[in-house]
Amino acid sequence: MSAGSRATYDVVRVRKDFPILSRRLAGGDQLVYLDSANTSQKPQSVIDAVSEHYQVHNANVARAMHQLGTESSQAFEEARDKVAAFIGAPSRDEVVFTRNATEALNLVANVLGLAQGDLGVRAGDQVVITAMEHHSNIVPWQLLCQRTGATLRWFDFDDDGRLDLSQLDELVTERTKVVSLTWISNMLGTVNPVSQIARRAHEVGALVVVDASQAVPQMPVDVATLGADFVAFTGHKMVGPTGIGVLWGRRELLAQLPPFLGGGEMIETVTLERSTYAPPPARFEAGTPPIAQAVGLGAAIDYLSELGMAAVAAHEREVTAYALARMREVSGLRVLGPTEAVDRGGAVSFELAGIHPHDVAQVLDSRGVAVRAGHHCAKPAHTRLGVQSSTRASFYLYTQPEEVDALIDGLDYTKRYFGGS
Amino acid sequence: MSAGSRATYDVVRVRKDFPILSRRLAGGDQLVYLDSANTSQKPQSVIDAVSEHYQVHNANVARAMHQLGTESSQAFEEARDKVAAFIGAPSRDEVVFTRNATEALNLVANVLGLAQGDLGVRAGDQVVITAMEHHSNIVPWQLLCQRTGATLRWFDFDDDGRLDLSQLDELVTERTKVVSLTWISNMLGTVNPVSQIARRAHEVGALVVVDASQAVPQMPVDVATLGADFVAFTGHKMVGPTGIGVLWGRRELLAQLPPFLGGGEMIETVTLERSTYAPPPARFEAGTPPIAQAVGLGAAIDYLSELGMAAVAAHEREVTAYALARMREVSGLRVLGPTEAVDRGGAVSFELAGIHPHDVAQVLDSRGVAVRAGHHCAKPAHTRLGVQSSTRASFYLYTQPEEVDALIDGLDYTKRYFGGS
Amino acid sequence: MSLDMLYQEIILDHYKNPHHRGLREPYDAQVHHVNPACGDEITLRVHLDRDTVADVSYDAIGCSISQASVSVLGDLVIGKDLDEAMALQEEFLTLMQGHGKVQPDEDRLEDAVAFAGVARFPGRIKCALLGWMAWKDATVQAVARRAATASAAMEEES
Amino acid sequence: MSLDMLYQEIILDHYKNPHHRGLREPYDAQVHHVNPACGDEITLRVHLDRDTVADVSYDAIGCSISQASVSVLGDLVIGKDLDEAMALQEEFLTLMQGHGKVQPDEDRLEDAVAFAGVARFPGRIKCALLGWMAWKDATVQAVARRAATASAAMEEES
Ligand SMILES: Cc1ncc(COP(=O)(O)O)c(C=O)c1O
Ligand SMILES: Cc1ncc(COP(=O)(O)O)c(C=O)c1O
Repeated sequence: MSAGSRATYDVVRVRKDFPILSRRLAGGDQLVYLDSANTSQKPQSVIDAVSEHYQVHNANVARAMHQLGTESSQAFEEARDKVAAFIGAPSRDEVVFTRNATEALNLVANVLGLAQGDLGVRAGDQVVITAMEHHSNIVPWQLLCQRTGATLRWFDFDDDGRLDLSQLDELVTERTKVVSLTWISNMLGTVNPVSQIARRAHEVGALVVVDASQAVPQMPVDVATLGADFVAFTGHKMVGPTGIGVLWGRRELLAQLPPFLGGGEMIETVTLERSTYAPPPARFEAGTPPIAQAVGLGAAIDYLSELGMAAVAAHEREVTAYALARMREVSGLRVLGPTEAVDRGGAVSFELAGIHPHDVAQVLDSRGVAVRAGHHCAKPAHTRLGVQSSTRASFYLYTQPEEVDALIDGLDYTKRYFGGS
Repeated sequence: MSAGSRATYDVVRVRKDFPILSRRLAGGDQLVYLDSANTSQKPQSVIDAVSEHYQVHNANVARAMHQLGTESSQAFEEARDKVAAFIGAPSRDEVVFTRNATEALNLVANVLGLAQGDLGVRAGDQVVITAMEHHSNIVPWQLLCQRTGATLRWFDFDDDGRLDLSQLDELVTERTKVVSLTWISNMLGTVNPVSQIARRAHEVGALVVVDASQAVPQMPVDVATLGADFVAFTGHKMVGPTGIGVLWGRRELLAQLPPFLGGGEMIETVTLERSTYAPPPARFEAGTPPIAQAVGLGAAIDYLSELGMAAVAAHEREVTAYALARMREVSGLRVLGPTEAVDRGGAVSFELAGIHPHDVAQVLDSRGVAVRAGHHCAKPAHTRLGVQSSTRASFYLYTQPEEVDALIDGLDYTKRYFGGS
Repeated sequence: MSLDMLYQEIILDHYKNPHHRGLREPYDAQVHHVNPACGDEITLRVHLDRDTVADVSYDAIGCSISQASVSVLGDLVIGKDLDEAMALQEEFLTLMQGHGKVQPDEDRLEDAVAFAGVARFPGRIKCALLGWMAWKDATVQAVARRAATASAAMEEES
Repeated sequence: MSLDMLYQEIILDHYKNPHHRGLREPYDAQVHHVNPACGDEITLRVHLDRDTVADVSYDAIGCSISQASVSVLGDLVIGKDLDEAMALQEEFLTLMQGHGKVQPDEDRLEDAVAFAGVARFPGRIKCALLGWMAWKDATVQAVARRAATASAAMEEES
């Protein structure tokens, strides 16, 4: 982190924007929220944007022609502009609002299964994922394969949580129709070399889907140069509301794909015999969209943009490096994933010898330290590492080093609590 | 409306709960919001419930074991309890949260298309809808029929907007697999005899899906006695947030149906080779759900319950009767749908001779009166009546007779505006 | 915003007495466009004579704005050079998407300047553009078809 | 809420020295249950001898609460009459779902009363119930299987 950006990034000031961070828990403990990879906290500006929308502008979009309807539609479409600009989308029409990242990934898998012609996934085709995917980037492809007769294959990863790229040419072949992978693992923290994999995929004519659920919140993203054809992410992990996610897709691909869900907004004309469909993004947004949530996501993007994503990424790197260093001091602690803050996001999963993650999390919680215990929706990654579950601490733009200290103190206490009796 | 309930229903007091209703529009006009069938306004208590959730309790659900996670999960599941109680669901596990009614209807159509065995819709089967459906209850069934080779059929309706039940035995036959119909039409306002149609459907072994998007907001609902197998509705039309809808389904049916979307939360266990799925409702709720929106919907249900749905329905009937009476005074105005407030909801669509609905709505809007112009996502119903589009005024629990007067004055002005030059 | 800013006298005149209405022969391309928000529809034909827009004819259902707009379009482009007509379409599009901040050139757009106020009513911009987008679509198709016929003819000759 | 309310001494003892662990023969039914939230797993076998719970054996991975809970379960139901064991399962379920407001009967639930505090930690209730739900499932299957065998035998005789 350069001295320049350090000077401008003031985490103490940032924390004041998040009302929940000053909350006292049972017993008067100060909240130490280290579960941001699960969901992020929300700044007051996002909360206010949602409230204000309901209080002043609320109306349905697109179909309402009155003043409130116009205001609401503008606010909703402005949010689409903000998302497009934030991720460097060449066109606003490439931004589809969904419920969450999960729906975005299912949307792609479904329409590829339904597509006629070259884009369609069919029996004999192959879909390639990785062993470190979130369930939301595994199950949709399993369902697609079951429904079409395609075959699912996957990249393995090594003990440090790095993808085994020696398999690249052998896994991604002429038979590959889709390669779908996470940019940053929510369990291991690994940042994957998306562009390199995308290059190979495109060589063999496969489409590339990127699960950017952990990436878009943490670092500057430019979909135009990433090499992906589709990118999915979710509002609630990037200081935005729940109930909204995004699918970005290349315009010419979206234009060729059939609809996913049917209903209001996604049609051109409807008769009882047959319907025709609107162009993207409307084609993929059936029914009343998450309007107030889009407005909230727009406010979240404003917030992130004001901090600057480069500064957010630098802060994340710095906190993660500090946490990894301090974790090395804890005997019996084994980090699952890269142990250095290089090509690494701000989620650190670990084992504590002889103590089940539930019990670790419970003892930490009794001290106000909120972490996650379990498989973090990445059971295959745990299986690969031979562990049944783990504890995960994850950091974000409001995390301070003192909170990492509280975690380490809590881990020491946990060992005493279970070891001592 | 009985004198008793009139005494307890104080619309002036109710209006104070909705901040937007005191808003001034361009030119200083008072807002006259007659577009509630499109989306309803929100009381402060709902807006506050959402804000407070983000400010104090925000965390992901189910998978978080810390204090915030516990609070958030409890708030989310309490919302499910509230929905179940509000609609008389025999079990909370029958309540599935979706993005909106549209997704709920698509969910049913999709899983019936995917189901093995008796429940599955296959080539040669028939699906029956009505000619007055919202596009969201037409297109999902068209897509299902295209994908499976089943055939779509529909009930016609008469010039008064009443379903032609003489077709019942001929339309709903042994070949019928699903009957899906709206309870209250969002365009015509007709209340359909759901139980009678459901009885016939069940005689022939068909499933019954009810689109209750306009019904649940307007009247007491008891799914246990309705006769339906699935019921869909949407939060934003019942003073709740956008971004959330509900699918209710009979427990034994949901338990037999395959998943719709795949991902986090809906699984039991995942390996890269195969996954098994959680029981309902989780099986149908992939990914991070609309948490804050569920909390908001719970607050909306509290609000409606406090008013009492019988009182809400009585108020709706009274305002609609008054509006229909006053509309009869307007020469050149033709109501599309039942002209008496009998078996009728609070949406009144109409034509004004020689003036296009866009122009009617525009002139009304210039006076602060917000109505909808177009086909209201019910193009086939317009086609059936030989009109290309219409103007719709729709009322809700905060509508006062004075607002109907403002509408009528606005219509007179509209005629002068376009007729006078 | 006042209603009269939207419903200029010129617009109401065209609405009440639309020009060029009714589908006519001959034509090189016909399109059908719909405004999905409201269901307004137009069927529009374009006939080209070399590089000149020889005729535009249409059948449409819609509001005052969409009806008047296609009437004005006909007045403006019929008889014009193809490039010039396309340029006018561009100008009209820019005007509509200008949030009311674009100053229209009355010498070029003629009666179409009356639509300047529509740009301030976002709900109505699609109404004003319905006919113009249909015209552009039909014209592009007509030009493409002519090119295809020409190259087929050349191949036959060779 | 204090940690010690959750981690009662009895619970930690059972966790460190679990009873009845390891899968044993003979058995009438075996089930595999998973807590999807965390991935904790149990394989559990039930052996019935007429109307008595003759044995409960298991193999499980999980946290202190889930491990201790199945250990306590074994102590409580092995050797008991089937109906009585089922009633105890009901009582334990009621205790867990009682939001900490149910007063457990120590004479009946014995060591299982130590789990009363778990009911106040909603995130851990599923941990405490994992083994008990597996046991109920296995027992119901064992009874059903016995009934099926009996009726098959009767058919053969008749
Ligand atoms: C009768 C009816 N069905 C379905 C819908 C769809 O609701 P949503 O857009 O919230 O999915 C609506 C409202 O638009 C409706 O009025
Ligand atoms: C890498 C990754 N992919 C997908 C998801 C799914 O996001 P959501 O639950 O919002 O759909 C998550 C978060 O849970 C994630 O971390």
